[in-house]
Amino acid sequence: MNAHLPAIQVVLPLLAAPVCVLLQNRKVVGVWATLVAWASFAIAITMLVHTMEHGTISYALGGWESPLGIELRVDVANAFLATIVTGIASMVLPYGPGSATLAIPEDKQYLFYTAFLLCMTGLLGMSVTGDAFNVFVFVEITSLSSYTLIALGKGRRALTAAFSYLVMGTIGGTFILLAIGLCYQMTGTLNMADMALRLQPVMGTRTVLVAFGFFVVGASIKLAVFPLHQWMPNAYTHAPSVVSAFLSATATKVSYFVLVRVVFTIFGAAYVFGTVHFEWLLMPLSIAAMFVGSIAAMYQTHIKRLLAYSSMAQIGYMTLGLSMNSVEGLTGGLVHLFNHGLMKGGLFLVVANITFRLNSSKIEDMAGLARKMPWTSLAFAIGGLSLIGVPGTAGFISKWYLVQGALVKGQVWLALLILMSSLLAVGYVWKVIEVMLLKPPTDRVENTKPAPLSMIWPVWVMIGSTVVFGLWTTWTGTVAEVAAETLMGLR
Amino acid sequence: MSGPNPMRMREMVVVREISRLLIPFILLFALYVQFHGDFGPGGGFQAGVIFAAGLVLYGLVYGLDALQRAVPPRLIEVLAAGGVLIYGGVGVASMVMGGQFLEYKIFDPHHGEHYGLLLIEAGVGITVTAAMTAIFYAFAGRDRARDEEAR
Amino acid sequence: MTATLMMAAFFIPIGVVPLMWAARKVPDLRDGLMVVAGLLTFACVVGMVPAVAAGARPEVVFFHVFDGVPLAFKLEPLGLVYALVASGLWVPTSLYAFGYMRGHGETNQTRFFICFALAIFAALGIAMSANLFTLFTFYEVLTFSTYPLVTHAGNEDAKRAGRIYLGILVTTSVTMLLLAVMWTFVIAGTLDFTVGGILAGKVDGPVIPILLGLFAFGAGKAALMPFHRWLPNAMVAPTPVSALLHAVAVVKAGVFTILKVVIYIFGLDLLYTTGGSDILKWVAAGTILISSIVALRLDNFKARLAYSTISQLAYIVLGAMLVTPDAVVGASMHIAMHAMGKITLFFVAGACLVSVHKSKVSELNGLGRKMPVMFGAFTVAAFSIIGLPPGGGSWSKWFMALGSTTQPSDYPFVFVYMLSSLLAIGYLMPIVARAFFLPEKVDHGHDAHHDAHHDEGHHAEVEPSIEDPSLVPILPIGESIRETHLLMLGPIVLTAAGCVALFLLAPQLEAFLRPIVGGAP
Amino acid sequence: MNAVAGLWVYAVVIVLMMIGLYTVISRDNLVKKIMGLNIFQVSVIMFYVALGKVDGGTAPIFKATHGEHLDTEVVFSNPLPHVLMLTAIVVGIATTALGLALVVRIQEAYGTVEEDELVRIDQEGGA
Repeated sequence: MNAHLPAIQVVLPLLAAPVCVLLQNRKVVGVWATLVAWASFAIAITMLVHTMEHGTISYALGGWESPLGIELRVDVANAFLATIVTGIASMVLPYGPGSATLAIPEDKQYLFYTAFLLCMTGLLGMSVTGDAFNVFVFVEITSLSSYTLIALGKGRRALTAAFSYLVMGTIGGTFILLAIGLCYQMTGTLNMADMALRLQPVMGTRTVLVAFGFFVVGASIKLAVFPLHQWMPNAYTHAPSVVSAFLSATATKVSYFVLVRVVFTIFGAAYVFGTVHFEWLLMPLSIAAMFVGSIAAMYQTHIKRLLAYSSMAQIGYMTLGLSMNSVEGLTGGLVHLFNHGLMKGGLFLVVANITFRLNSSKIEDMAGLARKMPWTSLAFAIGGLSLIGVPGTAGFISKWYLVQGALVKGQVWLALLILMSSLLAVGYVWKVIEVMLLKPPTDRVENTKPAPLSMIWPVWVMIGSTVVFGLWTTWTGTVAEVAAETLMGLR
Repeated sequence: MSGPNPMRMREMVVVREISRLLIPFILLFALYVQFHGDFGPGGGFQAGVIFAAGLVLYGLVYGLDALQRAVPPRLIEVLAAGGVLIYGGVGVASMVMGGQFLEYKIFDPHHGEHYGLLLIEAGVGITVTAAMTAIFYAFAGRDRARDEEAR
Repeated sequence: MTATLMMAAFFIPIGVVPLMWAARKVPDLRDGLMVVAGLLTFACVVGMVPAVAAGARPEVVFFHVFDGVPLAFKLEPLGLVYALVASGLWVPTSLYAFGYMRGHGETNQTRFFICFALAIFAALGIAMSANLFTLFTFYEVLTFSTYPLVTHAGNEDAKRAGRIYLGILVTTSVTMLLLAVMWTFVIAGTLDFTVGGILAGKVDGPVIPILLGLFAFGAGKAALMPFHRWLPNAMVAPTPVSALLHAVAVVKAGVFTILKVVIYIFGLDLLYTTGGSDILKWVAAGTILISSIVALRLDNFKARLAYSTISQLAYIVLGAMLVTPDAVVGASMHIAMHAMGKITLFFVAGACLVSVHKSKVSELNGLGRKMPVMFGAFTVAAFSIIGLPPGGGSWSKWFMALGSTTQPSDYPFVFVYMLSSLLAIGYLMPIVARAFFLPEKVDHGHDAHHDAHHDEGHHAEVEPSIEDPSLVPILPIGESIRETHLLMLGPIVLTAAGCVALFLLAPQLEAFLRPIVGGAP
Repeated sequence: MNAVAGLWVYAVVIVLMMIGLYTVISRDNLVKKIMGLNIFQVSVIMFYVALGKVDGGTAPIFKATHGEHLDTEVVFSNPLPHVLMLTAIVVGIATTALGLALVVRIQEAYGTVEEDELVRIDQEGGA
């Protein structure tokens, strides 16, 4: 049974999505989608345990062995990613779209779940596939469904946000497609492992360089690497909070993984860092993202926009980890991928709670909220502390690995920059906390009441796990380390 | 202002009559492309689009209402979902019978590939037809849908 | 057994938090719970003393967070002294706080006391940490749990003070302390506190002073200049907070960290032989003198005490940087001595504010004759801070001065200690003199009250003053003698008595602390 | 010479791609943007199609030879890139449909599909 898990992982949400259309009833569909997400989560965890113990699972679709057929290939890194995607989904789905946040009537809300499950299918597909063209297909499945999900947000700006994301995303996706074509031209194969092997003799050619360039730019658009991030703040701001929670926690993460795969699996560290010196491009951009994102976040008046810019900065940490070209750095990047997924997902859910009650995402409208919605506010505070990277929270773990990566290379200045940029997080997190804690409540806040329990528990599961994974790192640190070693070919 | 105007179309007798003649052949041709997909050029994608083109032509000439009476929007949704389920179902069936996902050989050592492919392409064809028609519905019926929302 | 006590002491302060939350509707029960928790914690800590004195070093490892970096606790004499101070002063401060907070009719009392308990929890975590990672973790917990206390008033001043407080403490700890911790880890491969240090033989050259500097300035709670600004600003907090947190838990966490690092990370030998701490000695000496001089000039009572604290903290840093056994032991003793003395002074300052609405030194004329018990206690505590018998501070200062006579290049620091004692007389004794010997100003009552309020604005010192019948004098010994509320007076007398007790117990304390520098237990 | 002549397809691809990208970037009209996007995608599809085409190759369908050996002399085009493009075309259609749907909704919500006007309306309208 274990041998079939990679296929089931993708097929389950894929087939569950049309079932949503058939079921149609909003509540039934909600329960169904949640159950599917939980089942997928169980599958992902099983795969993770399996790969940790027995190594890579390879699955030949249709019985056609690689490199001829399509191969699903799950090593620790892939399973880790699938765990994140399904884990976040299983927390976000029970939350539901929160009836007030969607722009479509209730009798059409089953389509929300359909799109959500398709998005999950795409993300999982990207996580587990070993085939380059498959990556493109799943990228597009993810993108198309996420444009839809974003456009479901209340207010007309969701539409323009989704449209600009669509334009950027399509260009990114097409770049990836072009890059795959160029690689295919040079190698005659689409299997990533096989491609890596066959690229070796032709590494010096311009075609390969161009292919690498298109790959990187394509993935970077999806990942919102500075300065290709413009689509992101608008998209996350105007999407329904639940969607922001899911996409910020998973979509950019999976794109990061695609980039990592491109760098380490297809082209190899020797080429990327030895010949092309990709780090000379990526490291400054990452550092710029860390600072620009955090500083921009400080000036936002809407909490969702603030979180979106913070995401941009946090993505900077991840790409910085990649650019270090070391096990510590990549571990930091991967751990942060997980941790940031947890905390940003949790924070967006907190925001969903707040906007559900206040019907506003302006920071100034949250004055004195700590008194009226204590649990929600406390969750925000803890999530915020995790963004800052306070010890005892998950954010600290990622910072630890990244700083260690810098120090091991003797780059004290880089370590200092990482730490300084995390200080900027104090600025934008505290801006919100101060308003919630110290400002006298406005009328709007006085008349509100705490969020219903059904909306609080998923928040606390996510936020609680940032604390759990801030102390107990066996599943994150160790797995990420193994994943990093696997990706770098050391294992 | 989107979608055809049935009033003007009604006056175009030539278009109406030619369409009436052609539509069955378009649909038939779609089926031909569909079922010869494993021997010659063709397959579910192409067939689906051709089939949908026949439906769209009907809609354009005789009006959206007439088409939706023949093929209700809900049916289109169900078909779109059903096609995917057929596709996935074949894969799952092959897995249940002990093969890999979509390993048709498992059904029958000699003709398995053939049967499997036929089913798969049928699924694809149904979904593509439904999807193309759904797109047509969405755009052509937008005015009406907006009026409903406004109400 | 000792390990059990240790864990009990660690978990009681946090364990009481949910109970207090549950009892938030019943203030008496909630406050009672906190006192009981305080007593239990103190009992546990005291219970560990004999074993540790006998050489036991109980250790508890929770789990490994990173490879070779566990969240672990280990008790040694220095940590135990800090734990004793933090837990021992918790109860008197709680009692004082009940009088103060209720007297003031403060809002959000549950939040206040919960954060209070959390701060004590964090302080105990710091005291008992077995490695730098654990210490850093609780160091940050302490920072964030005290933020709501500092900004308790919730007005613009409090908000500004909160920003400075958090800004400086987080900036220093993240950019310098954390960097130093990680650097140490990369160099040494471990972060465990080890007798003799873990860096010996692994670093040399300019890395030593740089790393030590990162630690010393990074522990921003030690308020070493130029990172001292948060301390006077944090005085905007209610007085019990100033007292416990800014005379005891928070600031001592900073100097405790520095002592721990010097003793157990670098090791005295390494620093002594390489002279790695030379620059920091002068920084500390400069801080002592400058802040004492600033304190001389300040009229605001709490602000003067705040600058006195900065100066006294620098004593401890200087003692640590001298890296001679005597100086280090003296510095460790001074943690306890200064805590006991300074908390008394703050209690008195708060009582003046609440009972007679005086927040300035120049307004205290003649108060001593009205409130002889309170100002008597103040005098005893002031002696301790200055370093005169019968205050405990005389002993710690003696050992620190003794420690600076080991090598000729350290001789100037003997004079620094002496000179700063003189300055301390200069800024503390006028208060005593005014209170007891100067005649009371004539126009009291409403005008003075008003003045006090008016001036408070300038010193970020706004405390609501409500005439509460429960606060009016309760010891009507004579017509003119009207002491403050018993809930506040009691703790004041208790801690002042503690100063004297520490003076008498100093030899035992010194013997207890000797092993940290390699002496026989 | 032959090499350059043989590469004319790529020149076409590049020109198309640039036309597409330029349209996306320079046009304010959202519908035109989508058209640009389409041209851009088509250029990549052309690239793939050219990739699979072998000079003189026929459709890669085996003649039924009743068990005899296959004729190895026949040159086939590589079917794989062409098949892949089937998927890419579908993706293109889906993107276009979704994009146009968004344009319709934007037109309804804002009354315009010119990007500069949208930006102006958003800035004036605040939220």
